[in-house]
Amino acid sequence: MTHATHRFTLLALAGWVLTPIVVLALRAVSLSWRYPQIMPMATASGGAFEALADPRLVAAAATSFWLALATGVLGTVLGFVTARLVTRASGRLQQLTWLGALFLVVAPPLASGVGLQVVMLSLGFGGTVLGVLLAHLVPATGYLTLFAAGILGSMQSGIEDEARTLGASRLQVWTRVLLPQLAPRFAESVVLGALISWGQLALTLLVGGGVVRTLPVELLSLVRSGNDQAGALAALVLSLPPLLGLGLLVRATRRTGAAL
Amino acid sequence: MTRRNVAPLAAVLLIASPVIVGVAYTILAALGLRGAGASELTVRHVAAALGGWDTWRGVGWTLATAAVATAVAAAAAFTVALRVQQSPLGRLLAVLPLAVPHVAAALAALLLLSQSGWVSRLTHAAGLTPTPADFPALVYDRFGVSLVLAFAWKEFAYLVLTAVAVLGTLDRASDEVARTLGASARQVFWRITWPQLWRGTSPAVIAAFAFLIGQYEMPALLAPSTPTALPLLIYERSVDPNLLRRGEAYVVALLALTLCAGLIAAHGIWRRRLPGVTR
Amino acid sequence: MNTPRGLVVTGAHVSFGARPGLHGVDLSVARGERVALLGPSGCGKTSLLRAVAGLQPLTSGAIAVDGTEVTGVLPEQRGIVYMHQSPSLFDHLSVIDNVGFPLEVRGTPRRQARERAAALLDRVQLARLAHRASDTLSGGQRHRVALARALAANPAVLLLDEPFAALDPELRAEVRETVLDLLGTAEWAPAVVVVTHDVDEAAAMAHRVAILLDGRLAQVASPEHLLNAPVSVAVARLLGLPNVLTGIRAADGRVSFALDRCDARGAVGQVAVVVRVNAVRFGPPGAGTPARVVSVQHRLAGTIVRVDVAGEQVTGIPAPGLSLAAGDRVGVLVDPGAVHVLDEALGGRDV
Amino acid sequence: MHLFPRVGRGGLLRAAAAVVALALAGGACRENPRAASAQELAEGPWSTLVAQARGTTVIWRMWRGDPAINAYVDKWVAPRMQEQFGVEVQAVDSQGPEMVNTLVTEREARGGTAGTTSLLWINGETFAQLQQEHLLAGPWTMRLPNAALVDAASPIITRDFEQDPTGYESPWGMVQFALIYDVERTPNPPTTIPALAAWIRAHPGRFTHDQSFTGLTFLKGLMYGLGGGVERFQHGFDEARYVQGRDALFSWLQSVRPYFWREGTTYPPDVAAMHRLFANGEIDFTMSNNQNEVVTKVRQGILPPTSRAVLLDEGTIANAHYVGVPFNAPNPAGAMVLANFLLSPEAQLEKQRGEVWGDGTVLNVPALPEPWPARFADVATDAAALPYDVLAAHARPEVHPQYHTHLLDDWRRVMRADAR
Repeated sequence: MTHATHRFTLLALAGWVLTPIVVLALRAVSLSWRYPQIMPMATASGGAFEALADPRLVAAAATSFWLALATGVLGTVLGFVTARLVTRASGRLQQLTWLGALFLVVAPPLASGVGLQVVMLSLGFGGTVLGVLLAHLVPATGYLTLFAAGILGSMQSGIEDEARTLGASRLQVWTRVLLPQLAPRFAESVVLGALISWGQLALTLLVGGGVVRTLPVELLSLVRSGNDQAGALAALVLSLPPLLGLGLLVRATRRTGAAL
Repeated sequence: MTRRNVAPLAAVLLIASPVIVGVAYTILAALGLRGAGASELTVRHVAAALGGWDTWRGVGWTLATAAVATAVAAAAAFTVALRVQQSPLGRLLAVLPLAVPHVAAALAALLLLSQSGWVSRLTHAAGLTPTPADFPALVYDRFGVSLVLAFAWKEFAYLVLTAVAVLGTLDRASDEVARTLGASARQVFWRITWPQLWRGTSPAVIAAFAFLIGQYEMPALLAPSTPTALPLLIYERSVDPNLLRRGEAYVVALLALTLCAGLIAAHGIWRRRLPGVTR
Repeated sequence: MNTPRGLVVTGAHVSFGARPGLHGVDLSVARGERVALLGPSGCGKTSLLRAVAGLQPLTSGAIAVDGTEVTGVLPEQRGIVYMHQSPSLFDHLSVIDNVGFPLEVRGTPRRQARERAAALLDRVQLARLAHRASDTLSGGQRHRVALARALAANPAVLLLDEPFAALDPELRAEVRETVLDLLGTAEWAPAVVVVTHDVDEAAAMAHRVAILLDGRLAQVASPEHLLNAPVSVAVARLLGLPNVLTGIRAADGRVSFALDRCDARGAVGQVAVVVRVNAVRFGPPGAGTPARVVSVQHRLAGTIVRVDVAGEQVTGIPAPGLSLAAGDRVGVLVDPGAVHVLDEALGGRDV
Repeated sequence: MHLFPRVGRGGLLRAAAAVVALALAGGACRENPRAASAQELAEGPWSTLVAQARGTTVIWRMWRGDPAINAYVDKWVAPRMQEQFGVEVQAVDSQGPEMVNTLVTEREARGGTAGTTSLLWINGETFAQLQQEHLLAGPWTMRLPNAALVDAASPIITRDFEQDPTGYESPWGMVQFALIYDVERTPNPPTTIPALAAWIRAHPGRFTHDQSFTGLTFLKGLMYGLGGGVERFQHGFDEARYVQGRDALFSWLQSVRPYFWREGTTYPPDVAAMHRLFANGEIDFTMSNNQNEVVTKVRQGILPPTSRAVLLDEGTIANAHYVGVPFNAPNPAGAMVLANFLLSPEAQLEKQRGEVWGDGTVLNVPALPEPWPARFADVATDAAALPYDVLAAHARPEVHPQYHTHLLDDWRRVMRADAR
């Protein structure tokens, strides 16, 4: 590929990806921005950014953050354990599991969420952060099981045996060989799980019953109320933490995503 | 069942149990045994929901928009992935939309593509569209243009991520061998690279497609009132002021679940018949 | 003059960055001829092959196939097939479609391509696996499929890059037989270049062996000639010849070395003497130069004995019926006709 | 190698089965909802109840679609409740129909044990559904000390969609439907239904209504006007009268629909979308269930400063909103203290101020002790606000919720589904 087409590709890509983000950013800093103005007529002063310091929004951000972190960590543990268990099972069960895991990831939240709501309520977790966490774990574990299966499948199969014959105990194989080898993959897995939780809306609303407030829930409130300036601002804030996570992921793009 | 299957099966069931229970509840509610307005076993909801023209129209419309959006996203993602593989800047740009939540992406689409949106303002400034009404309807429109674009924008990033990962695992040597066996660069792409890229990414493409069928926030902000998108239909029925009709929501929800499960199963079967696919 | 059939490489230069490249390689391989390319790792063997195949540009020089200049021609239009170390089968295609691939990309209708592919598979005794997925084959089977596929392209030139390196010895011999069998069939008769680092394999497969050292062809000759008369110590060492000894040439042109002396005109001073192993014979002490046995190895081809002669180690074979052990004293006799003198001093290399 | 070899054998399977069984069994026994605790509390002295509420948290489900309302609740009500009664107020988002589903699910899963929320903002058809499913606790409202201050003479307050709220929901505000226009774009807005039709025809593509609650209220108001006045629809649901009114409405809609925005092929999803279209000049009218929303939305910069409200001479629908306590409220005492506080003159006055919310009071203002009547009279009216007497003259009550239910269903089936 020539230099020129490469530059053209990057430019087109930047246009496609960045235009919506730029428009959100313009809206976020404009007090009013009506047709046919191309640029906002009045940019928001400090007052408009007070919305960011709104204790509700701050609390929602904290809830979102802890939920995402917990989903990432627990989803990673569950995903790797399940993948490990299942790779030892028979081919047919394996295949069913992969299809099932894929289904958990994509099942319409509006449809599966109703059931999750009943389950969480009967366990006494309705309207609690714990209940929402368990609900987020369902799609996250599905996805991370697929991810973990991809990782474990591509690992050298002989490495455990070799480590054993070199004198490592079963525990040492884990602590000194497998876990250190997997550590970067765990980090990626946690980020992926956190991303899944971070963007959840329907499951949060159904299981959290409106009581558990996360950033997407607050954002939906703002957009539904027609307050686009605050909505756009919240949307950008909502996008920042995942960006940091993505930075980590992109470094290892070649492995990530191979799960699916 | 063999002994080695017990532990894995139990683990899988445990993780899937909320969804299994959820589906069980949904079936009971669809049959009038659970949920608001529930009284006795009845097929009334099933008949009403499945006998309704608007349900099937919504199914068709949702499948069509999701399919077009997935196709657009996949085509763009493959093109970009093939070209930015080696460019860290390109890869970072391409995955940015992953960080933007669906509601935010829908809001951006609204700000950008509505008849008084930013693009319309640009064409106005260029003297092409004197009033908002002269700009084509891309939001709340029958063809779901803004919805398709917003869907595609979000899924694009996910598919680039997957495609770059798959391309990284491909054996470059086989491209060269194919060249010396007489294939032109174009033939190498269509006969060697593309089939392998497609089989590596097809589960992700199908997952994106199935996911879009159930996505609620974006149609809620961008879709037209008719045909009514499947998730909106579920929501609308589930909050119907007539309690006796809420059971229909569960029927439509089951329909959506079945569509997703069917897609995944069909894909699984298709994939098993491919040469060289072990799982 | 007739245009030469086969491959002609003239003055090939390839440079890549900091590493040494190829410097003016000339090589011609006739149709039906097999040339083995032998050299230490990193000497540019693979680069030469890739450049010939068109997968890597030549800095200067020319490549001709069957008399037609192909320098700068796209790889798919050169009539040259390049086979990779590990057979790069297309795992998304079945075995038969792999073999039919070269025909299909040339526009042969699918049915015809399959018929031809089936015939080729039959020749490599894999007809029964035609519809298997290629990633379910064993290593040896993959090689044979790759070969059938290469031949389906009906190439004028076939380049094999360490084709059997990944196979275990037993399979290696079997696959090599298949390859020789197929290549020996006049119908295709491509010019073949085989890259290898195994001297025995080169000798077994090739009509001629080309030695590539530091980006230059040091010697191109038949295996026999090469083993008898390497042009330099470096070539002798590359070939793994065990008896490269120090000699001194006197003013009268007589060269004396640890075992014997011989006549070879040239400059006075240090020279290197190469003696073939089977020209060195160990008898009972008394006859020939006295030596002490260092080690004894029993091989398929016979017993090999290493002795110490005045501080230099020499390898040879015991006289018939003589059983030797380390520490035994022996006498060394040399066939004077098998002594080859090189006009260069032996480096101070450890033996 | 097994990571957790012992857990896997049967234990997990049993656990999974237990979860399934538990979840399904949860709703199996369907007992009568436990309405007792709010009711019991209502029998004791108020001071006991206030003491019981101290140090508790009340989770209040409400519509949170308006930043002005959110600010009133979060920044004015909540701190005062904390300060005066030691009750923490947490307002959470949930619209009426969703509350019904949540409560039904809670009952199915947990029976009569404590649910998640203690107070609900409801009215009209949600109240009807909650009563139908026996999801409200009561009666308790007559025990609120401030209940005596409510305007008992107003039919709009004492009847919620023709239902008697007595004891099961406590009023806390009153609103009236109004159209919103831009005085610069439309100096002479239509003020009757025929004039509106003429205006729509004269300005193709500049009018529409949304397909959610506000749009339906607009349609109901039209139905009263076109069907011979609200009186014909009062006193319970009557199928024949409904059909007559609906047909009159639909034929009117059919005649103007081709001149609607996008020729009536699609409708904005909600009132927020209406405001967006209006602010950007895509349409010339938006609407609101609250006559004062124009004031607050202009202040928030969502609507242009030249936006004004207008009523139709045929009358516009006014209704009161209420708070109720669910059958499974974990904290009924706190909820009742909050309901009582919402009825206090200071809370009602603050709420009525245009710059705060502009929500109408439900109190009988002239009967309030001094200085309250004067203070209510002093509430500065914004230039964009409609005078009280004009509002009162145009106010029409809500009718039986079945009209609402039927009209929504028929509108979706006939008018929305089939463009032209």
